[in-house]
Amino acid sequence: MARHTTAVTHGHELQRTWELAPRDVLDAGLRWVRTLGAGRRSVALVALALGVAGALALVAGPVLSGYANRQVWAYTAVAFVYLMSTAAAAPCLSTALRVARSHWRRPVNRAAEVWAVTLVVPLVLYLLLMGTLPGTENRLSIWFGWPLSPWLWGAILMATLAGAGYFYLWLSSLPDLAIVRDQADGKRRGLIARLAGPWRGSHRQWRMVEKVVNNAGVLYVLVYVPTMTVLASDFVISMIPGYFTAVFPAYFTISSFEAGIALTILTMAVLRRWGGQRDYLGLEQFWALGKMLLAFALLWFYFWWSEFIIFWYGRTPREINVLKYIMAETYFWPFVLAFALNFALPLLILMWNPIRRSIAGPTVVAGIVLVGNLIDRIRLISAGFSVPDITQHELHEIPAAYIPNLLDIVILAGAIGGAVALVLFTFRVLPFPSIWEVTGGLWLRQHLPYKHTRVIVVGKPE
Amino acid sequence: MPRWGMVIDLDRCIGCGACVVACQAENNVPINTEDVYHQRRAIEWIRLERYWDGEYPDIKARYIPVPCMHCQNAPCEPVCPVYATYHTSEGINMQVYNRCIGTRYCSVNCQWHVRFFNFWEPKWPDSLKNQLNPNVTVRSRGVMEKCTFCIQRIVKAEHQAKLEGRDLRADEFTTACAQACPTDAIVFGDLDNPNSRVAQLVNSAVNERGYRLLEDLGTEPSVYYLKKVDLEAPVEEHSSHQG
Amino acid sequence: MQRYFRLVLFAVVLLVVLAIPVAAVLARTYFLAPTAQPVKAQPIQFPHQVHAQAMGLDCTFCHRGATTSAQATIPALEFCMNCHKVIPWQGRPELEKLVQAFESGQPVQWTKVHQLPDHVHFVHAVHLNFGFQCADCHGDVAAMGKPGVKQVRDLRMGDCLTCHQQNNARTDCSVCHY
Amino acid sequence: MQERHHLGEEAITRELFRPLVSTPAMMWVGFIGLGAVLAIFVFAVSWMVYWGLGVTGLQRPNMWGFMIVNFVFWIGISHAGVMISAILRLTQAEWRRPVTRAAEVMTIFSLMTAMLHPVIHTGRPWRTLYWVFPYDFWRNIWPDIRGPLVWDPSAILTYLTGSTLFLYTTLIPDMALARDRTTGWRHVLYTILALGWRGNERQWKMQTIAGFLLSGLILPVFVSVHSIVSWDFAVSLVPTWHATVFAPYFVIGAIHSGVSAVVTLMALMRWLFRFEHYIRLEHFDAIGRLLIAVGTGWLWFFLLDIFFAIYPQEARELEIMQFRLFQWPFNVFTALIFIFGYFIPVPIWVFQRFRRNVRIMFWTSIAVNVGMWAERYWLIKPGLMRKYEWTFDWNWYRPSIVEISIIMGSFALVGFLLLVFSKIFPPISVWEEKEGVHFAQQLQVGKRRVSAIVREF
Repeated sequence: MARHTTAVTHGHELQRTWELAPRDVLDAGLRWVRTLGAGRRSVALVALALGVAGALALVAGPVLSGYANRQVWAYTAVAFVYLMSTAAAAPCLSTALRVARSHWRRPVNRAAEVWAVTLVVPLVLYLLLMGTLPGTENRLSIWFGWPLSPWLWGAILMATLAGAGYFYLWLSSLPDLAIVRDQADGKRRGLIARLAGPWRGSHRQWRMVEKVVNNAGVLYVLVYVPTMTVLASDFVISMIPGYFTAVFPAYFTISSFEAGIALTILTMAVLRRWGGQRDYLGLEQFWALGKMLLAFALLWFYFWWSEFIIFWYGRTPREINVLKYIMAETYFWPFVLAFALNFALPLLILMWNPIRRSIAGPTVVAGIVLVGNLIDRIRLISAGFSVPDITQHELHEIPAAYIPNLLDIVILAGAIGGAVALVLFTFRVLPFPSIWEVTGGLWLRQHLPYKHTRVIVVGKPE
Repeated sequence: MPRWGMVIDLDRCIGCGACVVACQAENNVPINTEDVYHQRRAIEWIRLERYWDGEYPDIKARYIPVPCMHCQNAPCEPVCPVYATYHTSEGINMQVYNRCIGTRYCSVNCQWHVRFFNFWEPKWPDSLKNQLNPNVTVRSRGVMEKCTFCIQRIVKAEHQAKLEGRDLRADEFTTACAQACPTDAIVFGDLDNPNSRVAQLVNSAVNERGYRLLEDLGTEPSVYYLKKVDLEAPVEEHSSHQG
Repeated sequence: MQRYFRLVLFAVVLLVVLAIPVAAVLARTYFLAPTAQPVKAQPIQFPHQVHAQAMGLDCTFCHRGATTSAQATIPALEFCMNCHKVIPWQGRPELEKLVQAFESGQPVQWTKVHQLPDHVHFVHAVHLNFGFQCADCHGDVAAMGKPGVKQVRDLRMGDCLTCHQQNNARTDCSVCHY
Repeated sequence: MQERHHLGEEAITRELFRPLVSTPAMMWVGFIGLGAVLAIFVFAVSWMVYWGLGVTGLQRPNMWGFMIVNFVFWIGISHAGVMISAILRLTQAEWRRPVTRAAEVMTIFSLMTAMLHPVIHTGRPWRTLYWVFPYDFWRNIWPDIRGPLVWDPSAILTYLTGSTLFLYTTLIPDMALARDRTTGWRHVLYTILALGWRGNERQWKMQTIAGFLLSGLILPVFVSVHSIVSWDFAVSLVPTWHATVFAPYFVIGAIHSGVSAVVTLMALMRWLFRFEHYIRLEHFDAIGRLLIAVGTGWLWFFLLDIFFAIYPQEARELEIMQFRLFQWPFNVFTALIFIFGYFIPVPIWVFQRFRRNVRIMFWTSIAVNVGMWAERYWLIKPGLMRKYEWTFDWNWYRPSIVEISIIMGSFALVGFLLLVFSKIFPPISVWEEKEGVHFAQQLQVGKRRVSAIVREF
């Protein structure tokens, strides 16, 4: 049969991963932990400086001008939502790969999970933004007049999400933290020792971690999806009068997953190029994630279309006004860009298998998607934050578009810079790739002779 | 090109039902027996809805005749797979019986419930067969039917005008329901012709007591209602749709 | 030949399968076309040739409704008898039938040649008023002799629609169907 | 923990072809029982076409009834086939092997059954056919492509064609196998169907490529079909129907009910044909895990639909929502949906012990489909009964005996066709099963022997 004989025809780089000894994995993993290197350190410092500038801009602009003018806060909200749909979505990807028990995921997981470390940024931003969220009386919201809504409940969700994220990240890196504890020099020892806790690698501990990591990931996803649903409603749907749509939270979540995958691919590309992870992040990973990115680009279109067709076909004045506002007139160009960058370009590029099966192809598309997602979020949040009177039942006149000023841009860049800085400094503590997972995979793979060729055999333990 | 429309003055309507009877006679509408009513399958191109205003004993009966609204942006039209329901260039929402296959989607999507389905083959007693209007198709089982604004009268008037080489005159003919209305509550005519009564009523009444049913759906009905003037009632909010 | 047998067989099967819908459409056109129908038998073999061609009568001389109403109308027997009272009819079987019908007061059950369905409302007057000739739709009836009048024009909906489009007439469904 | 028995190729062939040559007593019971219901179905349909839709319980606001609900249900079931065979084929999930054939066949038969419903549900079905085939070009008028009822048959027929091709492609090697082992009329039939399959390298390559291509191509169709079915409702202005979420919501609901139906089928095949060596507990385990994810996704969309229907606080929408959540009989339906559709089966599936219990899997999968049927009814009917403010036009819908017979008959029809199919074609893909045996390996890891799978990379 044809499929057997084509066994080892492609993925030469990949072979390398599975021929490595655990010692090699350990060395690679500890490289950045031992020394970050001058270039990378300066990148981290620049990112940190951006983050500080952003924080200052946040204080200079929105915080000083207060909560009365919601529009000033638009880009703070954009930064918050953008981080929520990229950095916070990436760990969901790692959960999905874990649950599906795919073996190629092993080096990828850490690249996705590490973004959970930035959850503190959106959490802080959310706490700041809470003041701009109007109360739920006299206007539509999904909270139906619950006490202290939306502030308290949103904050609880955000805090739970951050907690779940940090817990997931900590748990999935626990065995590696112990390795770092045992291998690293004195300076960071105290912190890491405390993080690694009583991990000794006993049989019981291993059994527990293997069981709990999956569940922690599932828990994270189970918190993430309702959080995004609530955010979609609080920040967009209920801010645009007459925007009565049930699919938007799903669209918001799905497009976040798309951006999360893109972010992971980009992280992988950076680690491969500058992190010396060539042996671990090869064609197999990029190819598989490229397929997923393509699938989610198609889903982006599907969920957008589900909403659009209903509004367009219903053509009540309420629906037409909303369409004009967020798609057809006021935010026409942002919408077109978002459509092109989130769906059209990724589809046109990734539909070709040779492009999918390369390093550069998925990476470029990942960059495109990240930009597209940002534009999409800018479009939606600006639209939501620019309606003067949100107590009306439908849009009677279409508000003007909100044009960002320099301060807004600095806030946005600062939030992203701060997140990147956090991740870069995390690499000083966490090994990459995930040592325990990659070596664990090495045990389960063997090269066996098969008919006229040699094939890889993958163990599937329960 | 005329744009046909109708104004129904609820202040004049006494709920006599003459319009319903006239319509049945004019348009070969099947006879609704008691059985059919119990099955909720009665066909009335214009129907008289009665509702109560107030609480007993201080209660008043209100009537509202409901024909097809002939929406300019009709929800029933795009959902028909075979073009059996169709918008003419004169603003009439037409039903082409022969084209209809009876998916009943138009009726599902019609919020005024003015589209009717022939669940059974319509039957007339022999004595009534000769009263059928030869200018109107007799519908068979399995097709939708609805108010056509008495299209046969429109076509006839238009042909007459054409043969005489002139334009249509304002109000030179009217529909069966309007013709039969004893209080002149129903007015039919060309909304675009400033000389027609219906246009004058619409233009003068829009700001006062004119409204259209379920206007918020944005379907642009061609049937306008003039609100009841209740001298005893306290001043109340103007409501865009009947409640 | 043996080598290509399967390929040829495959091609033939494919062509046959693809040809089925085409054949069905063509068959529908042919067998259901009104012009394909044989000439209908009439109770009296009325010679249009004699009246319209030889005598030069105008169509509307007999079909009087054509210019003023929807129906072209077939003249009443009295109308025929205006002339045929004086024209000898003895020994001419067709005319005998006419006179017999007139005398017994029984109308002649003519067979309709141009059958439009009941849900189609065609108005002769408007079309003639616009400037059409009878022959545009009915063909040269005056030249139709012995077997009787035959439908020469398709007169299915597509035909009506095309003509309406060509003459900038309205093509709303409600023009004919109500 | 894969309970795989070592089976020779000959043994696999013999066992999987068993239903073709021997008929268990239960099968006769099935044929006769389903056939009887089918006879009632045929009678009911003829009765309805002869007398007209007056014999149903439909009336003015309730212009669509049981048949449309059942149509949506069967379309939903039909989504299992592609979900199982195409997606799992593309992702190379090993556990798909024993269920692909059954799932695909179920797709086709349930699609055909579903298609039947809207056709007999029209006022003049003969017109529908008369105008569609052969198309009367000389009328100079075309179907209105703005109408969802035109999108519907296009999508469904494409899906039907695609999945038939897909099934046939995967059937060819088995047909050749059967051709070589049969005589008489079966030999003739299988010879024609095998298309001269010899099992050489090139043919296998073509077959594999065709399988992958069709899997990929059918996926968009798969999504589009139920989306379009949902738009039948969502593009209308009926409150609670006019919801943007309908398309993905219907699709995931379809997968939920369809995959559950596959579980039902797996259990039945295991009992009826004694395929214990092929449909193993690990397969129930894997499909159970898939169902947890699908079911939870469905619940999310279900809640989105409810919450964001209440959210605009429009009187019409609230009225219907209140009606269908709290008023008899729709409160029972609500409970059925929640309990049978999610809160009984999914918590049970969480435990591996239960996932590996065929009896429990069978009954939970039945429960899901009871819940999902209720869900379709719950989604479609209340909106029509309480459409808009016209209180004088509110009305109940009571299905007549004719409609009930048609619903019962549709189940019998699918069951009967499945039984007939399994008498003529092997209900488990023989070649895929053999391929799976080749891919399965054992691996020594430390002291343990681990099941392993040969993967191409």
